[in-house]
Amino acid sequence: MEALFYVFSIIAVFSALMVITMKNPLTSALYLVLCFFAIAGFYVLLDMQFLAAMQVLVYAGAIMVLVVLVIMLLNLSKIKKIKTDLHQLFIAVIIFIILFAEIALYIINGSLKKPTGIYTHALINKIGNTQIIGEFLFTKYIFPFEVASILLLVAIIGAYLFAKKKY
Amino acid sequence: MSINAYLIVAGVIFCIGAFGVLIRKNLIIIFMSLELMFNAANLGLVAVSGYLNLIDGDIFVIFVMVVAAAEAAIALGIAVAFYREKGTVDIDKANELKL
Amino acid sequence: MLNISHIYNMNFLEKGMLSIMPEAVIIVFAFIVLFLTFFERLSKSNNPYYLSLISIGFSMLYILMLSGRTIDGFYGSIVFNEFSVFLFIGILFAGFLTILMSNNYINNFEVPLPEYYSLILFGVSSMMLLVSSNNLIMVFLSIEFMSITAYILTGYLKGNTRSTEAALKYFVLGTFASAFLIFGSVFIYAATGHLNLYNIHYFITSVANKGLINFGTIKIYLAIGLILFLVGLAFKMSLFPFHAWTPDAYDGAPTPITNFMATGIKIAAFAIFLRIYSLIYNFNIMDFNNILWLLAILSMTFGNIAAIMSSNIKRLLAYSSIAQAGYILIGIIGGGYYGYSGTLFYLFAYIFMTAGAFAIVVAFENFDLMSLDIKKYSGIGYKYPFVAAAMAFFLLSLAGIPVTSGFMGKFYVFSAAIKSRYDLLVLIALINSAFAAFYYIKIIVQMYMPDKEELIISSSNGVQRDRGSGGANLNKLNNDFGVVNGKINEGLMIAIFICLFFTLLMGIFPQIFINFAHNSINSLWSI
Amino acid sequence: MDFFIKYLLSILIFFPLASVILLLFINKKNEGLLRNLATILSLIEFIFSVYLFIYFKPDTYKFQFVEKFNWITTFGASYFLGIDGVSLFLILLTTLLTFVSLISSYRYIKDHVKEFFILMLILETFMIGTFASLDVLLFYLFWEFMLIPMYFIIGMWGTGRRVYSAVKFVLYTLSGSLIMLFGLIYIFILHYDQTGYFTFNILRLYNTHIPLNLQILLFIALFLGFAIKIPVFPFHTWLPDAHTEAPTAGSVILAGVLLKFGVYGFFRFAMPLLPEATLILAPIIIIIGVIGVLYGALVSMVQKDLKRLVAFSSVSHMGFIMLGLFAMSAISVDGSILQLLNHGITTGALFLFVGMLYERAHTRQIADFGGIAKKAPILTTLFMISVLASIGLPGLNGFIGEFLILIGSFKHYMVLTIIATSGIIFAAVYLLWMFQRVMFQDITNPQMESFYDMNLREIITVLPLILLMFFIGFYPAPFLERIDPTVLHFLSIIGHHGYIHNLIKLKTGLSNA
Amino acid sequence: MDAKFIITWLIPLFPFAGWFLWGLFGKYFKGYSGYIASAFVVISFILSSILFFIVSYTHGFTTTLYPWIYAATFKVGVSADIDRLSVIMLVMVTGVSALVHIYSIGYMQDDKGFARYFSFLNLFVFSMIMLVIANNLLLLYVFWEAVGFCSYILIGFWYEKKSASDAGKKAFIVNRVGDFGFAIGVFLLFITTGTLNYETIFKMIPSIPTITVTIIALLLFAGAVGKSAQFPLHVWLPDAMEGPTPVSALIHAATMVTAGVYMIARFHVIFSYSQFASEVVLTIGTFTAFFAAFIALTQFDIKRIIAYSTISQLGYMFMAVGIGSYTAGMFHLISHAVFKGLLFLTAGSVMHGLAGELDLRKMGGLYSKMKTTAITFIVGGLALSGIPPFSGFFSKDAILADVYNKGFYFSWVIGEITALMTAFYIFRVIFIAFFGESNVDPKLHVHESPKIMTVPMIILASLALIIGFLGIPPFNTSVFYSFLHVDFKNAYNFAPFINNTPWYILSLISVLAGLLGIFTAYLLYIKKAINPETIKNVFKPIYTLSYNKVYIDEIYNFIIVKPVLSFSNFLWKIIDVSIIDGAVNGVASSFAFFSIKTKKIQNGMLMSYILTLTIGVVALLFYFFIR
Repeated sequence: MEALFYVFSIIAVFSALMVITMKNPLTSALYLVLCFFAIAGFYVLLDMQFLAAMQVLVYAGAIMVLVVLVIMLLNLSKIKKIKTDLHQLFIAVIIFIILFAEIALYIINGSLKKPTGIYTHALINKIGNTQIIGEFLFTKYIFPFEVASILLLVAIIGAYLFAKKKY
Repeated sequence: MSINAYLIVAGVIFCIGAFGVLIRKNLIIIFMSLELMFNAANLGLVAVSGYLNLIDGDIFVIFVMVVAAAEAAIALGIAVAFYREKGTVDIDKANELKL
Repeated sequence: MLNISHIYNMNFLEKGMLSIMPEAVIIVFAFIVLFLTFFERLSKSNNPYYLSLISIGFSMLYILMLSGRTIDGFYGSIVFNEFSVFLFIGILFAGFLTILMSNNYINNFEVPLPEYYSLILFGVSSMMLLVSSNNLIMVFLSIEFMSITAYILTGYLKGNTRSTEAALKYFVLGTFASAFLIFGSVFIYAATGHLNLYNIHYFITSVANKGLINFGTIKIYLAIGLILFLVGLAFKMSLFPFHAWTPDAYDGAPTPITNFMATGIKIAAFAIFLRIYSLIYNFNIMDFNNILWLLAILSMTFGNIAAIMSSNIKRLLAYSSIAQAGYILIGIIGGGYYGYSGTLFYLFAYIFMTAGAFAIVVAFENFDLMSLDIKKYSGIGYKYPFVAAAMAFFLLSLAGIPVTSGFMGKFYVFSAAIKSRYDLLVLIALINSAFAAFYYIKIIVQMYMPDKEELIISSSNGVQRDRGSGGANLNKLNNDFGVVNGKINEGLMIAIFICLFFTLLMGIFPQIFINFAHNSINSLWSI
Repeated sequence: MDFFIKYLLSILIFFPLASVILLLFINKKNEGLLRNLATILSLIEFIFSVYLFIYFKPDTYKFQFVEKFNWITTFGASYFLGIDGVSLFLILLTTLLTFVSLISSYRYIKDHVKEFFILMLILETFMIGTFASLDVLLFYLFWEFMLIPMYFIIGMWGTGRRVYSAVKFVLYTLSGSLIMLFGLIYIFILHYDQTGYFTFNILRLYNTHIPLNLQILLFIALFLGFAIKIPVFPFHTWLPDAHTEAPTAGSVILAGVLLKFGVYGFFRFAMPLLPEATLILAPIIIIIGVIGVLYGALVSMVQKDLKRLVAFSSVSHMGFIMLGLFAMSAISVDGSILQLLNHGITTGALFLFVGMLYERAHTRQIADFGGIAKKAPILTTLFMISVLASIGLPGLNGFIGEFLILIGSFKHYMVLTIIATSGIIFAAVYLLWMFQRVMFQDITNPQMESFYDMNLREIITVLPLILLMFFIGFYPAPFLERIDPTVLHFLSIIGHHGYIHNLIKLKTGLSNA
Repeated sequence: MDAKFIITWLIPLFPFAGWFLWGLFGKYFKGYSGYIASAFVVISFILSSILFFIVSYTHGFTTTLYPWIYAATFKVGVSADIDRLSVIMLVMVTGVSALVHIYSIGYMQDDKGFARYFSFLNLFVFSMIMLVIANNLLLLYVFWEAVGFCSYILIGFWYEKKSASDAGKKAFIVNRVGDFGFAIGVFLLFITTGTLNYETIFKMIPSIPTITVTIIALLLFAGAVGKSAQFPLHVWLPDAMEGPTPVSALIHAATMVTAGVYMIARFHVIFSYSQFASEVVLTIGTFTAFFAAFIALTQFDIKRIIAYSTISQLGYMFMAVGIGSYTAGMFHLISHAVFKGLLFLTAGSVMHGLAGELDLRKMGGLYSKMKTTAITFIVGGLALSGIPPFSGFFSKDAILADVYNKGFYFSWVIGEITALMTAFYIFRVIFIAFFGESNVDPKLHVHESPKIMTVPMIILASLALIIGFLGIPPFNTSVFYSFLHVDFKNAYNFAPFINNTPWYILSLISVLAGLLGIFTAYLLYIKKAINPETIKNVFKPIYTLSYNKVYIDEIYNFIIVKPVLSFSNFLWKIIDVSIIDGAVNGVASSFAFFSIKTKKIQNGMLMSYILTLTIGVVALLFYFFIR
């Protein structure tokens, strides 16, 4: 288990780094997919297979396909690369380091609340994570679920409005 | 595996995402960096949820995914619109609005 | 283990439906308006406009019917109480005024109408959801919902580079901030194990009651979580240094949408911040008040200083809204019964004065899209006496001169802050508002005291000026100074009248509104 | 009639506002009607205010014509009106000067006539409201909104750098009043902390106990607000600009009424609310006041612009008033209050005359004038009376006030009073010198050949003021007997804390001189 | 409402009414205003005389018209204190005023401001009457200033002339300087005694420390110095001659300028209580007497010479009151009022005849052309020189005798020298103007003045002849002394008589001095035995000093006026405009500067926005650590 965690971690972090450093957006996108897969791996490690599946379907599947589509559509991989400002980069690095140090310090020094929930891994495995998520989603979080549907509708309208050539 | 390790990984990915937003000028890559940040948060949520033996965090992840999808739609829409107008997705070209 | 039968309990559903009734009405109407797209004939006329107005009226009716109750719907995802009522009314007014302003303005552009109005309605409903949400998931979801509608509306003027650019900037920054928000909620969740605001509140209270020591290292998680969460909210409230989107997005967006952002989004963000702050932040975890203190001062100072030299009225109002956010924050910092009710009062007042100002900006933009430069306002005091007087009144209200709601709001929050002994803060805020008066007055000077020489000078180099700060993408140069003649349509007049009425009423007889705000705050605390 | 007397203050406050509504319905083009109607309405207002004088009981310090209605119950703010001997006269001054300045603007204001009269009447409402309110919040409401009509009047009908002046005026005074607001709110909160209920009732707030250190800080806050309004020496720079560029009516109201608010604020708010701080800081303020006396006088001496000269003379006169007020002897405070009226009347009249000169010669430079006495004997005579009143010539009003101030302050602040007294020499120098250069000597500027004398309207404009100058000069008793009980009561409020002051003096070795 | 009340208040009422009437309706009265105004003053004079008799045969009284200022503990009424001192002043003031009024009808006949002139003249009479009868210091101070104002307005009567309006202004301001001291004296008196009423104050004087009384007395004297044109505040009086001559006669010779003397006589209790103050009065008086006479020696302007002589004579009066001889001082005041009024009126008559010519060098031989004027002028000159039996002799000698007998020898010597110089300069005028060859512009038609002018002159001349006999030496047995001395019985006897030199010896010295002066003038200007030019050359520095009035004006200009003006300019240009206003504008422009700087943050670049946001986040997170 631990070994898997490290593998996933290395993949995730590496691919994340690649995403932001690659010059070609298409390459970045592919690394991003890799990263998503690594994260899905984490979900599996955490006994949330349903989420892992969702991760692969929604992110790696839907969203990334969309991204790649747009990259292709705009032919972005061909156009000359956009230069990064060195000055900007310098400040960004400093900020990145500080931000990371801060977050890391917080995480290392802090601790979570004592586990109090009833949904132990054993229970989840017993009932099945999909069923539990389903139950929650359609009872306790029924309303956010509904809102999410409207949100998606609005997003569709938005995408349609933006992408349309002319009204 | 300790929960902190998960959170550290989440933090690393989150920071990388933020770094990406800071340094890249390609709108698409910026968007992808943003997705990285969201994913880091998702990872954190799932890990915490698992640690606390709760489910709410996992549900949250689903909603984040939904939102991410919606944002993806908007982002790419905007990218296309922007590209149509400027012929590029360099955000430095978005410099009309300033004092 | 959950009891599935809950779902089929009529009482549960009824309660849930009741709790979202006002939003639901708006959403239903939004769909209806959206359906108009399918009918060529219907969508071209003013039908969406009227329908939207009607929907707001219906929603208002529901609110009035439901007001006074506290309804906890959908397992505590949503709570409807007096607090929501107060802000619903505010948000509905913001939406109503936005719709009123939109009519003529949006007809100037070749854009589809039903989508526009339905998006506004969606926006209104998302704000209402945000205000009444009681759960971090709901909060996140509604904020995103609200933001997405705002992104779309900001970039609504297709083919207008400014509009698209505004949407782009707004989107990138907004999403970036949202990432912080959600990352923050991870830590809050980790520290407390709850997503429900009340549960978090209970958890923190119970720990806090046992003494500081019991926080232990949880406190650190809670702190980082709250800080990151604050970033996400501060972004929506456009507090310095999370304000950067404000001027650009306000500038590029269609003016009615600017108004929508300035009024609706801002008060919704403040409302949810108030709710979350009073529930979660206000404990001994960390001196958040000091952070807010700093943010408030920075926001108002930055907003005011930046506004001084800006010559585009929309940008100016954007900076002013940053400054106003700083003032509103003072109420939250002041805290307590008076601080929070003062915040609500100020928010309510803020809607009308800002909307009023924007309504007039829209009115002149309708005549001449280049009229965003303040120079173009020269002499309109004589051409349009009533409108100019109303504009002056709104600006004075924003500046916090008495007899206006702006003064009462400021007075209220400042008193509350002094009551909690935030003397220096109030002093700085007061000095700030003295200097802020300068740029509000600058507009009044243009309207009523145009300098003839200045007119000549500015007309000679008007080209450069207009490129920098002009309005829409029209590149025709209008050398004729002052806004061209035209008639202000009824919708705008109604909007101006409503704003004027409330600004004046809240300035002179604020008692009813204060009572209202008090009730809301009471309900906020009687969980 | 009963009703009328009972709600007289409200009627006085809202009558001009009602007049504004009436004026709104009159066509913009019909300037004559607008002018006449506005003037008549302001005259009616003045006549109403005379009732105030008639029904005022002179021998009591208690507030009269009290009206009290709940307004904002949450803050304990109420619509609480009432006048005592001090505000009585200030209200009368306001109504009179408004009337006077309205007639004076018949010819001066040529464009935007309607707006002008409307603004003047709005201004009147707020000025009276400020004087009449006994509720701090209500007071502040009136106090600050007052700036706005004045701002428009300066900015729209002013001359030269009118916009600069108007904006400076607003921002400067606004800054002061906002800091003052801070102080007022602080006291309000302190009162709440002590008693557990909110109130803005000034009479209740008087009882707030404030620790000394805090009192001093709060006093500084209030001081800034009021001192800028007065204006006291280093805060005066808005005044010459505003006075100079304002139209005549604006200058008259500005000098005649608006400057009074600062002193009134000290009298009604700063000093009774913070008595110990007042006692401790009084010497410093008196020093500032005395500097103002000399400074204003000396700077006036070298002014080249008539209006600016009169404006700086205001600085000097207000210094006297500050001296009298903070010397806090019954006589000097009586004198200060009377001098408030006098200054309003006299400087108002001076501005009217300067306005008349400007209307005729289209210049305000002293050097451009000369020899006008020959052309306009009536103008000369009346102008001279005003100048003499301003100098403080006995028999005219200025003397009584100045003398009372000086004689009252002399006991405690001997040296400072002597220095201030030298101000009367300088007053003679700069005013007479100005008068000589403007009115006497021979005509050097050919433009002045066409100078014409005052017409009936103009005489009517200044006549009430001139008569008042003589009346107060010869028979100030009706004024003093009404002011006196109020002042004594005021001093007793401060004196109530006198024993604490003595303690402080013992501890810190502070002395009064 | 007894008779006394009515009479007392009718006296000022008439001139007051006159001021009011001519001021408002002067143009409807045309030339009649002069006659009616004179009639008013004559009525006042008659009433004063009645009052004089009432007081002579009964006793003084106090009467209140109305309460004036009642502010807290400060209570002052418009009340009159009628005693012998005030009635004698009343009679003098109204009498001389009446004559001057009548004279003015002729003198001002063709002037455009005829009504205005009488209006202010009446106002002056009113103020002077009130000053004289006031029973409290405030009222005194009020009319003290009021007469100063009338003086101002009448000096500047011909306002088109810059010199005239300058002179008026100067008179007012210099007077104000004196009044400044006077006012502070009043304040000090009020805070030490708590009242301004004469009676009360006088009663309380012994209970006040001497030093305080001295200060008070000196401060009050400062007022007198200003009003009575004593050194160093004498500069206004010569310039005041720009006004119409009757005004000079009335205000600047007979009445107003003597107010200072009257005031000290009135406050004899205070002054005599403080020996030091009295000595200061004496010193100033002595010095001024000499100083002014010295300047008068070389002047050519006829009116200025008389003006300097007035200053000089006032110096004598101050000498008198400075040594406690109040009655003598008052006596000289009365007699001086008559003969100096006479001199001015005659000088006016000369001017009238010469179309306003004042320069001695352009006169000469006028005796033949205007006999009445010349004779009356000579009468006045003789009185001034102190030649018996003219009034000047009696009054001046009364003073000098007292000075000598009280042991102030130095002052006495100066007094005698001054007497010599006085006789010289006035006869210099007489000899040059009325005798010798004529230097008059031949085009001028020199003529005698009309009756309306000469009659008052003749009356005054006769008075100058008669009035001295009221004080036939030895003075302290004379009618005048016995009449007035009663009022000074409360004075402290700080300067007792130490000599008992008989009056005739001292008088002889004085008369000799006077005669010597006249003789010298005769030698110089009639006999031409010595050429004045040679003397001029011999005593060049002294002559220049005298001719230029000891450069007092220039010194004042240099040490006061210019520094004040440049300091004011400094205050305005540097302190006000640059520093105070600059600070205010600086704040504004610094805000504008910062505002432009905000463009760096708000530069339109998304990158920098993100950076700002992130820095905010980092900073907030950092805050938790540093906390």
